Amino acid sequence: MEPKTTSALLYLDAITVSFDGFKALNELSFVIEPREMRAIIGPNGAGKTTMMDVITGKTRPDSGDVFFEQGSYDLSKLDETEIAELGIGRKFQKPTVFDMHSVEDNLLLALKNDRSVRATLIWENTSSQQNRIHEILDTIRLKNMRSRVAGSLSHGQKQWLEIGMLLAQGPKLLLVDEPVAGMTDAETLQTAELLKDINRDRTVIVVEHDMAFVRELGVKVTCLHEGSVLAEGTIDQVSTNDRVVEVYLGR
Amino acid sequence: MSAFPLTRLLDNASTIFLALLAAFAIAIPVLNLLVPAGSGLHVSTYLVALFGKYICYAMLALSIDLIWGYAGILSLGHGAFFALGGYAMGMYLMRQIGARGVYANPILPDFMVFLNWQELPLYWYGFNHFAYAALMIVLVPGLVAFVFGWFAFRSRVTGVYLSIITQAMTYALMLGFFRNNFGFGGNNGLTDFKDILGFNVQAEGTRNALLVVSCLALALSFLICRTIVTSKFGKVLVAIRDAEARTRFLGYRVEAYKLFVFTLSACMAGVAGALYVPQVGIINPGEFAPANSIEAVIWVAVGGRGTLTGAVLGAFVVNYAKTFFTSGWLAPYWLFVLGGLFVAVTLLLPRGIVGTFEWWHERRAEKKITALPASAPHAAE
Amino acid sequence: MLEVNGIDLHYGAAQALRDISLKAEPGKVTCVLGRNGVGKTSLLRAIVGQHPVSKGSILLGGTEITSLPTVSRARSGIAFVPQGREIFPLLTVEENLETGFAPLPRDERSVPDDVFSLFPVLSSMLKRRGGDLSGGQQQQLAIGRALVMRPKLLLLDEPTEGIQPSIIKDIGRAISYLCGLGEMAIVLVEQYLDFASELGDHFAVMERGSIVYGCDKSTMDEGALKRALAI
Amino acid sequence: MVSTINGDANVPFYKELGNQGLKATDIPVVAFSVGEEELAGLDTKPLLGHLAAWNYFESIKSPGNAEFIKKWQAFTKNPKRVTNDPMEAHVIGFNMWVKAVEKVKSTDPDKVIDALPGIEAANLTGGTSKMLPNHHLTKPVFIGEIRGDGQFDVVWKTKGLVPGDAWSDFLPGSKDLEADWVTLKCGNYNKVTKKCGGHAS
Amino acid sequence: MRSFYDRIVALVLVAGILFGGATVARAGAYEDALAGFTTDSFGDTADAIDSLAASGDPRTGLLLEALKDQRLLYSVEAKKVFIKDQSDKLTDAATGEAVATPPSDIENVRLNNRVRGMIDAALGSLTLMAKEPGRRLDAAQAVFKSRDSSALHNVDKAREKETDPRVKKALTEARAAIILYSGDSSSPEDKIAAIAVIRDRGDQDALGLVDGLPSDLPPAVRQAAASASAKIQGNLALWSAIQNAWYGLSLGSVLLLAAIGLAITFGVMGIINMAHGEMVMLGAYTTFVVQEFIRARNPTLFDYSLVIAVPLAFVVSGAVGIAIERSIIRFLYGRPLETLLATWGLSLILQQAIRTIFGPTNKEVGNPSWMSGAFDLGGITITYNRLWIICFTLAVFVALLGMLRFTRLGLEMRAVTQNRSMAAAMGIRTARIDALTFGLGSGIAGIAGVALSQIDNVSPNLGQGYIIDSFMVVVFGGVGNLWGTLVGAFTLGIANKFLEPYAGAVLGKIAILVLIILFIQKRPRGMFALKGRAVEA
Repeated sequence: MEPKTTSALLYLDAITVSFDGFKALNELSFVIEPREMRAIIGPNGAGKTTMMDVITGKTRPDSGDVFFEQGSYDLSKLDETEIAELGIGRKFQKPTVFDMHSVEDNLLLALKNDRSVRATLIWENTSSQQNRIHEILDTIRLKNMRSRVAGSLSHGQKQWLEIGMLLAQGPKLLLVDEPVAGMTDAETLQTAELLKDINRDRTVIVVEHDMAFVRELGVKVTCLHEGSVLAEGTIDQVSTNDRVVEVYLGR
Repeated sequence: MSAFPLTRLLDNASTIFLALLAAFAIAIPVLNLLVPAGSGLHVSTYLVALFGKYICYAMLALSIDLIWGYAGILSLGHGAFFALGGYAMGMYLMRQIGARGVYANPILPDFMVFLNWQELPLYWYGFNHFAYAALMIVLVPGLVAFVFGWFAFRSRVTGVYLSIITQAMTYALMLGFFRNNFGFGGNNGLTDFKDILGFNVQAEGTRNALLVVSCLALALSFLICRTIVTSKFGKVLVAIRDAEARTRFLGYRVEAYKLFVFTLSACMAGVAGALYVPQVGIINPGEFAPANSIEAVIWVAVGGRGTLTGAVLGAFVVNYAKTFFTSGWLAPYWLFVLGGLFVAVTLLLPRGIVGTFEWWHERRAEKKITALPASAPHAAE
Repeated sequence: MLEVNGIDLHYGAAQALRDISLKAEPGKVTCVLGRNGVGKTSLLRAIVGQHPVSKGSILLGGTEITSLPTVSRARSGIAFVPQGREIFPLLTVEENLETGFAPLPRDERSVPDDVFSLFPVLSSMLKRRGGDLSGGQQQQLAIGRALVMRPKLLLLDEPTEGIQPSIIKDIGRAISYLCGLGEMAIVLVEQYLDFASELGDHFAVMERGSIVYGCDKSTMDEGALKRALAI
Repeated sequence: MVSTINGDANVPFYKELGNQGLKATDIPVVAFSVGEEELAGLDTKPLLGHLAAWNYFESIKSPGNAEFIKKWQAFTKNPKRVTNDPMEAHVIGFNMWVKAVEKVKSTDPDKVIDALPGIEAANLTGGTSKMLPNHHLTKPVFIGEIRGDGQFDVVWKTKGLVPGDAWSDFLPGSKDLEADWVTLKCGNYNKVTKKCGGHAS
Repeated sequence: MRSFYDRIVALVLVAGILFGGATVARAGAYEDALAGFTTDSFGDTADAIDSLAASGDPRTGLLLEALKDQRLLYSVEAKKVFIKDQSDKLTDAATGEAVATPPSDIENVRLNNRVRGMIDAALGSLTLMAKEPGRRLDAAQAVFKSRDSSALHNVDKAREKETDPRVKKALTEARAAIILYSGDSSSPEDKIAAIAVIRDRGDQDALGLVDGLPSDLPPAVRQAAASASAKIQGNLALWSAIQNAWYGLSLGSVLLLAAIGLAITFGVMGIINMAHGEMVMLGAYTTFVVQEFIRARNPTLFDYSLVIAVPLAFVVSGAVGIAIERSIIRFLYGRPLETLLATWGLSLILQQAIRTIFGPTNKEVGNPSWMSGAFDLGGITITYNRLWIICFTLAVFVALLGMLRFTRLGLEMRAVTQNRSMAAAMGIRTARIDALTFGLGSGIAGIAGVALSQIDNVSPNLGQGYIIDSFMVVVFGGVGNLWGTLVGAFTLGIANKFLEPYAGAVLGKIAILVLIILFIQKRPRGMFALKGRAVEA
């Protein structure tokens, strides 16, 4: 892989993805600096989810570059596992947890650890692992649910559990897809706080529709439209951008 | 937390199962060898061989349960690994015949003499040594599974597609082993065995010893499976079964996990096949028939997939039923029964016998808890 | 047109609806409001027949439909625009619309002109596959598809969710047009008050599976409504 | 054309043969393993005159055969059910086994095997077959032509019973070999090297 | 053996021409010859045919036709021979009088290949100048095979009068064959000209003729023969490739036929129906029952048996399919692996049921006359049954495609398979559509069974032989795509037939299986997988 000289943690350049002639991403380019938090907004079908798929290796771009960690890794040549091991974690739009496992085991599986077959075979539970799981259970408020099977949690609880799994994974870059869907206002605020907290030592990309939540985060906003960047800036700059108003907010 | 090995390995059901197996392994030889033939308690040598066969089937069921019940890989070609192990054992037994064959050739098995072969093919070398054969019993199925799995899992062939190509695999092997020029006895397979490790395979003592060895192998396989499913590895397997993509995004190399467990399961099936062959006295390409593999899957389904004891129980129940039906005037109806079993279990008893029992047990326990007033209602949407 | 009388609904042991009663009249929009997870979708599923109720009754035009299966309810005049649109992805837009012919007698099988005048974008995409449409276009198609059935009762589950504001306006216009025709009763399930309050004639706010506040447009007290929604 | 096809695969083969218009008068097919049972699934009119070599045909007239056919059809409750050579072979084989068991008064396989050579049993074509020291039988050989009704017409037969030979007297690899389980106790005795065990040893 | 037959044929032919043409028929020769048929000896029968052919009696043709069709009977006691006509009436062969009460020991005159060959030859010789061109053609071909020089004169005479181009060509070739092998009576130029004629014929027989020439011929002739041989071989190689392609198409159509129903149940509905093969089997048994019924009641309808069987098989298999869907599969939607097991169980039950009812043996299913036989197309022989099966398969495919695309039922089927609960909410009777879709797939499998009964053995195991192949075709072609199934079936069929000459049938099959397994690794969704957002939405 060719090293790329960039200071960016994540560097996307002219990414194009098409399905049967339909361009989901069209020459999409943007960069995320280390320790940055970025909110991505845009109407449905703007390519937000496809963009996440490209970064996490689920979809290979037809053309364009995706580099991670100051250009040292070409993500378009790696698969999901390798990318996850590099330190990119993802929360899905629809919460996906392991339904048959307990809440605790879900976190245990996510916990940063050796992921090799050998390691999991000879694995033993340690108190430091237990402590970390306890901490996370506290943070995501599922402490008294720890031995329940995840399948029996409510929608909101699953959202939190998935965020908890992201925390346990301890990635450098978090991709968070619609984290507050189905949450109360208070929960939404707490989630914003939590993400800000995480952002202290990690880089975060949040995709969200909820403008109040985006405003609450108070970070740089990228608006996507038809697979490319339409506008970038603060929430105020973006929401007053003429083209954004035209296509996104309506006349 | 560090009281890991035994308590984690042996829950109640496992302990009961191992105790029963041990009792079985002791009781049958005693009742066969020490109780006189006239006594009502006497177990005939025919039954000893029959039970030995069941134990081998149970091991095959266990190996299928490990990948299907826990990792969600439904192999419709596991009989192939069973047969490969069987052939490896058969080759050893053939070489043990030596000059006692019909054509009295000390090197070449009868069928090769018959086909006018001049010398032993290279791949038959070494099978006169038991240790080598034992190695091959594990290695050959393992290697085939590894190569097959490496291709299949790497390209993420899953679900029914995987099932269909495993079926194609065993079918292709069957066609191959039917050919005389493959050097495995063609249509007739390998048979006419005389000795195993110097003991006459027909002798009562040997038969009992084989039964005990089979029980030991089953117990060992059971413990290996328990170790795996109770480890973190086992949790990862279940995670893969329920949400493969998610597991991958967590950074687990899903194909490596599947490959490991698939290969291990194939080795286990191979050992089962190897123990099966001296007890039934023949191995032929019919063992590769896709129908055999599918039948083995139903044992697991009947017993309860995802429960190791269920797999063993299923193998016993279905095969006992088969013996019962096919050895009398009911014989024409056996296929109706077997077919009905497939339909009934999937429709009415999807968790299988043990699974249903466990579920019912848990439900009762749960009810006791929910009977307490505390629990607040939560809307599920 | 629609009368829901004291229904309960359970998912296994969990109770999702408690003694819900609701009415919808032709030419009127009944809005069901509430945050996510309070049981709004469960209520619609009960009306459509996708999940059985454990108590109470549901009447359509005076006829009891409580125990009818989904298909029969659709055939007796209930059209449903579900959350997440649920367009048939591999059918073309035209074929998606034509699925709505099922309850109609053979000679009435045509797409009403209204559908194309309300959502002109559909007429230019008739041969495209439904799955290839954008979310907003799919939402319009889902509503159009429901209108093909000539329903007596139209159920809309969060039609604005994840949709760009310009299309939300189009959808709002469509709902008030349909309401103005005075032929069908409309039940609109919404999370956002702004959209609902513009269109609604009756309002019901749900919380934990029950209706905690109800009012008409005329008697509406916005403060009370907001309070009921906020908790 | 010599066909060594075995079993059900004969059916598609003969169907194709009939349709390709290869008449027996042009290229007769001689099969070693097609019998009445296989032909029962075929319209044999296009196959008139193709040949099969067997030790028995259902159409052979003998009291024993007539009785066997009657019993077999009664047993299968199917008046159209046909008989064939392998069935006859089993009849002879079973009767011989019974005689051998009566002779040694034991069902121990080894003893029965030793008693078998020399045992005689009636075959269904009117003769008496005998077990030879090489464990093969004496049997008549017939060549039959396929008839329109799925049966065979015997067009050639040996004068008497033919003793079965374990090894071909003509093939280079086996012409020196001989099987004799009575005096030599050997399945592949080499008459040239005077050794048991065959050419490979 | 071969040349022996040929000589006899030629002899009889010549005799026939010589004496048949003559007007003086020896009185009583015909009646004398009849005695030869009453001894139940092939030798006597052969002699009798010889004498009959020589007798020149006009009744000979009728008698030989009867003999050929096994309508000639004899009585040892009465020393008489009888001809049975089409309506089973007996006439005395000698007197031509009708016989009301035949003797009790009446038996068929038996035939063997030698006798049959003689009949053909004798009939042929009688008909070299016959009215029907087909019979003249047979006669000319008999001469070509015998290449007996004494027939040359008659062939020449016949050739002059001949107007039918095909017969004329056959006579020209027969003449060339005679000249080529006529010792030294013809000049090298004649022989070279003859070689040219044979070369243009270009088939295996021609190759045999030019390659089998004696080595003592003049160099110019030998050279011409060598170059003709090379040309014919080149020609044959080309035709053998075409032949392989044809076999491939034929196998492909069988695969497609077996898989097309599965493309509906598995490809469209996602149901793993392991009893699919048994639906095919039911169709084949329906054909058998229809034919049995026709044979018993009205044999003249036999040619229509398949036309009757096709809709019946569709109904039978379709009805069984609907019953299976309603009673089992509908409880298992969304659980493909369980469906697989349950339908496997069903396949065992269906097989055993058929075995119980019809017995384990093969059942005879005949080819109607329009599906029997073959015709030559250039250097290959095309059998009617294979040709019809290809046409039939394509017709079924097109009908199915049209049905799914243009009918209301087709639209509802597609809607239900894509989103069952939404379809229900649209008022589509999903349960009915599920059952009908499954019934359609099963019914098509039944139709396939009708066609397959024409080439395969009809036994309870019939379906088992197709199930793995069918799944391979559907998976290889791409699930959910009928066109993929079409291309997949023909690709596999042709690949199989081109591998066979190198690898043999079994190894070829193994190779195909391994190749498919490897292919699925590369493209897990098959050749024509549906792509795009539409699939994932």
